Amino acid sequence: MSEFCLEISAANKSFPGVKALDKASFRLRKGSIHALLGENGAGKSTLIKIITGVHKQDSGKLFINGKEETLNNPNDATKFGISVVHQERNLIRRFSVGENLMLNNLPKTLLGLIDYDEIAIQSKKWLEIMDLDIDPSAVVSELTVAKMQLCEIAKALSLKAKILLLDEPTSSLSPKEAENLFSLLRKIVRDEGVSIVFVSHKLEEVFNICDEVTVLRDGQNACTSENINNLDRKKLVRLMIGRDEQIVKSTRKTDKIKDTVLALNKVKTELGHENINLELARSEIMGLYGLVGAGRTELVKCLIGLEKITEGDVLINGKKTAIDSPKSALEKFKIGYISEDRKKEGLILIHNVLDNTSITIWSQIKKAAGLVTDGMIANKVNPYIRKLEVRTPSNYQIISNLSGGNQQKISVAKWLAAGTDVLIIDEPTVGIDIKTKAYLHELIINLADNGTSIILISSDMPEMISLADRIVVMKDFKVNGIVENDRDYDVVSSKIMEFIHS
Amino acid sequence: MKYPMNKKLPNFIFTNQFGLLFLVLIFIIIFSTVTDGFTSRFNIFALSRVIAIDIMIGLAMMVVILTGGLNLALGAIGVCAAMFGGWCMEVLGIPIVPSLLLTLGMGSLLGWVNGIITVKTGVHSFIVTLATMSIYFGFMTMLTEAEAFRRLPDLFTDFGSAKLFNKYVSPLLLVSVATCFTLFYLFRFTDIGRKLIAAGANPEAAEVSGISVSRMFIYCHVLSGFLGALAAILLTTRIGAAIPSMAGQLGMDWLLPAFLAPVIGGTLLSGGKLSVFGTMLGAVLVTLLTNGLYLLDVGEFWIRFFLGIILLLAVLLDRARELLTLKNVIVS
Amino acid sequence: MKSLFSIVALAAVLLSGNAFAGSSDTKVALVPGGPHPYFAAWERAGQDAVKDFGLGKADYKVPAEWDLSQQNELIESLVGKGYNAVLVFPGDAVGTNKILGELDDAGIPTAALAGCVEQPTKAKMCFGTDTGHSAYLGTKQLIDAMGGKGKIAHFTGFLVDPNTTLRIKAVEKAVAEAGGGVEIIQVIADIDAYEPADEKINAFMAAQGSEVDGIVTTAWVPAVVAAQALTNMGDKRIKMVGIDHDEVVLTAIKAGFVHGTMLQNPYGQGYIGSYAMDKIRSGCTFKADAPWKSTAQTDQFIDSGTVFVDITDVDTYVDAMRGISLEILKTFEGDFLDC
Amino acid sequence: MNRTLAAIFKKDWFGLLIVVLVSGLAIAAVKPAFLSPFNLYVLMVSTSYMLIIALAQMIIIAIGQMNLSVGAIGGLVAISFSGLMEVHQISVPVAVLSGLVIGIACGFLNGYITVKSGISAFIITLATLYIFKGINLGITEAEPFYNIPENVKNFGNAKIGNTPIPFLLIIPIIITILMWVFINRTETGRHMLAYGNSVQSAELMGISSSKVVITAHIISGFLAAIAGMLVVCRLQLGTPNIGDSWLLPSFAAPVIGGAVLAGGKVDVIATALGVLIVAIISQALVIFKIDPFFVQIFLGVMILLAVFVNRYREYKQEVRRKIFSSE
Repeated sequence: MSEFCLEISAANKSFPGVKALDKASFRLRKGSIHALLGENGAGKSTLIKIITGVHKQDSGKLFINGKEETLNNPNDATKFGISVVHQERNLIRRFSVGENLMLNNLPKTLLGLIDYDEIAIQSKKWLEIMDLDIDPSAVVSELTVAKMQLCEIAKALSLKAKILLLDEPTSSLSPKEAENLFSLLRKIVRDEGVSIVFVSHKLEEVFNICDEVTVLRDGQNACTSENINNLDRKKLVRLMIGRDEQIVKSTRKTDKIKDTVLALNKVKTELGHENINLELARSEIMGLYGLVGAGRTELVKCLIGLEKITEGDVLINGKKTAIDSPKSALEKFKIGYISEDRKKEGLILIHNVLDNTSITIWSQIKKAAGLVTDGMIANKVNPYIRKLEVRTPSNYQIISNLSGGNQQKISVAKWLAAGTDVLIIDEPTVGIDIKTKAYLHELIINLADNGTSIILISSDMPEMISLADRIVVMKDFKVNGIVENDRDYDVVSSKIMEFIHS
Repeated sequence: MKYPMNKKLPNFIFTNQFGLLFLVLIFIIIFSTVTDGFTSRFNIFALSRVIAIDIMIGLAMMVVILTGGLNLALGAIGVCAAMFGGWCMEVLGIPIVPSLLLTLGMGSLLGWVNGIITVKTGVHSFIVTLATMSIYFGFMTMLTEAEAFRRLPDLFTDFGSAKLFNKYVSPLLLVSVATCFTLFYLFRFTDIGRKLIAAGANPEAAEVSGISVSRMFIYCHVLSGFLGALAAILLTTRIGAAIPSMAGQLGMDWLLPAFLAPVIGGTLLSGGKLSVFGTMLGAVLVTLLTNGLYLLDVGEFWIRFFLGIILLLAVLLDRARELLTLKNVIVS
Repeated sequence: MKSLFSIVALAAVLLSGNAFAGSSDTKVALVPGGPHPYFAAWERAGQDAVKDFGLGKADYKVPAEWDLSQQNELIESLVGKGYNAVLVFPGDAVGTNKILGELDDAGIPTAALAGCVEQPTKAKMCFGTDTGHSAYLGTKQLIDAMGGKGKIAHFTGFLVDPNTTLRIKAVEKAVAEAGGGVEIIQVIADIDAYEPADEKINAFMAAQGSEVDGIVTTAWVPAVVAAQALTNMGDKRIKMVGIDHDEVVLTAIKAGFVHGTMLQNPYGQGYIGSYAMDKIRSGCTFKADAPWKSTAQTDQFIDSGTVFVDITDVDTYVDAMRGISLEILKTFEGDFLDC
Repeated sequence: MNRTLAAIFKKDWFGLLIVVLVSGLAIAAVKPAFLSPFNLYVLMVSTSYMLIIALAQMIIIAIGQMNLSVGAIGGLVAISFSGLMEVHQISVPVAVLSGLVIGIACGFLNGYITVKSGISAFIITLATLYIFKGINLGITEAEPFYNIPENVKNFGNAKIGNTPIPFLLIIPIIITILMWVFINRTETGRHMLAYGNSVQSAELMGISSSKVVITAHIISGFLAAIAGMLVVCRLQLGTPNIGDSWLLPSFAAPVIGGAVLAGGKVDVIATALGVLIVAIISQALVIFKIDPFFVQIFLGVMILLAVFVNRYREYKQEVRRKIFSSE
């Protein structure tokens, strides 16, 4: 038996048009947490797909516990105890937690029928390992996202997983939940003899829990199984992007912020927000910070008219107004919302770059008889597409063929094109590689400097502190406190934490 | 129009319309060589008229499929509108043009009802229109007692048998083709058209992007009703009377052409992607095949069988084309 | 199938009876409304007509579906193929007129067969059964069988078919004439498909079976299902008059569960119809003073014979039919045609 | 105890059960004839095959697809079944068996093409609908088969002892129970629902799409076949028209039973009650001599009502889901 439970040597994989992997190698030491890093499009996801048997490498070997194996489909991978927890939630929402955990090998009675009591018993065991206090018969759709995540890991364990791949596991978790997750990961590595491949864009996390690091760049190894102690953030970033990272440090003067453009006054919503009071000034960046389920996204959704505001006033430029739909939010009040959920609410994946970027401006630019030609659109949006350096072969490229980073740029571009006064930006950099992330940060600051007021929702504390002028801390659908951001990380972050736990 | 459309011409080869055009030509060649009378003036004229109506029916369904829904009540709407129009002309003695406008209005109204119910309840339009189909048709039979309106103005009914271009083509076909171009303009070159498509493709995203999706969906149903009424008008001029059975029991005889044309034409059943000219070609293909099979003497009882087989081949072929073209897509 | 044999027999008789000479280029298409057993006899009738009257062709062509547009498409394609005379069971009593007119313009004679089109029409004649009249006669028979009094139920077909309305009216007429003794307690329509017919008719039997004394059915499917229902119930009290020659109905008559049925004459329709078309193409015209019958729909109607058959003559109905067919054929040219 | 009660209230079928009982009693109150043995018999007969037809559609709805060819399969089996017995004098059991085989084959064809081509089942079954019906007409040339063996006919009419319960109902009851077990208590069944809930998730969990889809379509074909043969037993003749009128009721019952067309949510008991409701309604229409013109409207309105009710029950749940699922 070798010391590596999983080993890939000199794997090549190309798709029509691109060489996704170029002699990439990867070694996972038994009982270790191994970070797999790289910019989007560096080949991470391809490597993962090979490990999980979704794709087959064109050439190169794959060893499991030192034995060479071939994985023809995900089931093979599962047989070898490899299982993956994806970025998207992959539970059956209408099924019970227990059934989800057991779905691949449902316990049966003598008659070969499903034994639900047994399901409860067995699944309970795995839930306990994850310190999850949920009734196995609870329906998944009623869990919080964080709990769903833990359930997925529990499910992986229930499959006797010895090799666990976590793809951006914390992308929708609050720091606290993330920390809780990490301690659990350490625990299962220790107690269950599991080895973990950890994919993330948040380097803090990598330094937090990983033992070894493999970095891919353009399909090749920038480093292989490097011990974490020999690395620091700077080195790691250079390995990933091939140059040093420019850290955005906002030097904005908050004093020039004056007149209020948007104000919430004792607002109560259908979704359960209580007594929300907020003021947003022109060219201010207001951060909304809070744990999952604190009601931040819900609040802005009520604000733009997707959900109902039941009591209280919304004042825009001092005038009392009722926003009944995103349509009026955009057309009457010039308020825009960049959703956290790119695929669902952000973009139309089956449509092309041009249509996605221009969706917000058709009514603006139409001529007589509603005439809107591609030409007219291109004139309007091309500047923004260029400004954001969207990498696409043509304006007619279908969005789903673009990389995550470029997709995110498009979902931002369409709101820049709309030229809104107030822009609500929800988790702008989740799952975005460092280069694009830095770029988007600069962009947000420029926007604000040029007079746009911005509401920024982010669970990424450093991001929040480097961008926001004021940070509103929410908890349980209420505003717990507001922190003036003097850009001193330690001070501000501890203030925020106080409000969260108060 | 395949939407979203790629400007580069070579890609036209990979579009659904090209495949259809190809098939249509192939079958025309086959039929005109192996059957007698396919190219006869009478046959071509007859074809042009059937095609005209099937195109219109196809378009009427297409605009609802765009929303990812279906309109089972299409036939019922058509018949109701036609009967209403016939009543206007025969009983009320309203002149032709206003009567036709009223007919179209009735169609749109019934479509609007479908839309409202679908949007307000959020129930899949399949079920909603399944119900309204029975309701509309029931009311129609009840009010008309299944009596046809046959004393329509000659000017109106003659239109259906008028012959153009050296007696080869029916004016009905011109109406349908004109409608195609209008719809093409709507969906390709107007803000409202683009919004309709966006709303159909991804309602959530469209809503967040400031499009009133429910309004768009209602528009689609209204448009469907309107086109359904238009198809019914064409059919009325063609059979010279407004009769309750013109679309069969519950108007369900329309459903097959209604689905075949858009589906073969490359309209996505999940919504957000349509092809006006594809639908047109789809209608042409299906009508061509029926006609050809009748001429081929395959034995009438087997015609359905062969239609089914060919339909299957057509969609499989189209699927193959898609997979082929997917290969030129960049992976990233 | 028994019915087929009987038709063969009938054909033979007709053959021996009349030998018509001469051959022509007439290509007749016999087009039913859709796939339906009623029309099966037309195929044989056409073939015989070709043999006996020396037609070029007389083919039985069935639309793929019971649907007016399908029928029109078929007819148009047939014309394209060179058929020059069309006998058609109108897919719709009104809607079919347009295409008949167009065929007429193209110099193709047409006639409505088995059912009529409403006037004004370009059809040379309507040769078949006066649907209204046969419903009327059937009801009369039923009322007699019931001894002139009692409660009647009427089962019929698609409401959207104008003939259905005619039938309902005809039944009402017959009942009205019977005076106060008879009343219609229920009309069940829209049961041209077997499953709903079975459900509705049996539901009726369950609810009203004890009250109702007679049943008249004026469409094929209801007749079959109702006959079946009575047979299953073993009920001989309720008198029933059916329509057409479906075996289920005939057997039920023999067994005494059904009082009788109104038979039509599909073979004669196809046979004589083809003959007439040929004559017309060879230059004959209908006399001005032809002994037309007139019906609710048309006044150019020739009765192809409607016979009421009950237990006494159910086995010999073929002969009865033959008799009528021969009658019509003998006198047809003399009475109707100018040649 | 309270929890189980609450659970029952939540069930889709509970409301329907109330509807059935109330409407049944109401009709009986006005027309006692409604509860007469013969009427109950008729009610159960029409329920019997409609039940199977509805289940044949339901299983496909469960995986988020539609099967437009249910009726065509039923019809094809019906005429093959009776044709084999009449024309080829094949013994009843063999005829039944071959009927089932044909049904399964048709279902397999639907499933296989759907999976392999990746085209929506709606289109595939639309095409096969034509193919199956075409074969049917091609064989029969629209002529029914009449000579059904006596024992088959008897089976279609017999009652159990002197109860009003028709023999015809036995098979549907058994099948309904089996279907309930299959959907709720077997791995394949659960996998189907999982697939209906989310194709992507199901595949990531290693559930094989082709297995699920093909199995579902095979079951659908199998059930359609049984329904077709039951109708033959009932009508005592094999007519090509069998199945023509199945499509709408096959959807109506599951939908009234709260099935979600997008897939992943079906309820066997609720579907069965849905069938019963439709049957009761159409009987009531006859019993109360409702003007035939009204019948269509009535059915339409009923489907709408059912839908509204289901929506209302889901509404509050959704608001809660909104709060949790986002962010």
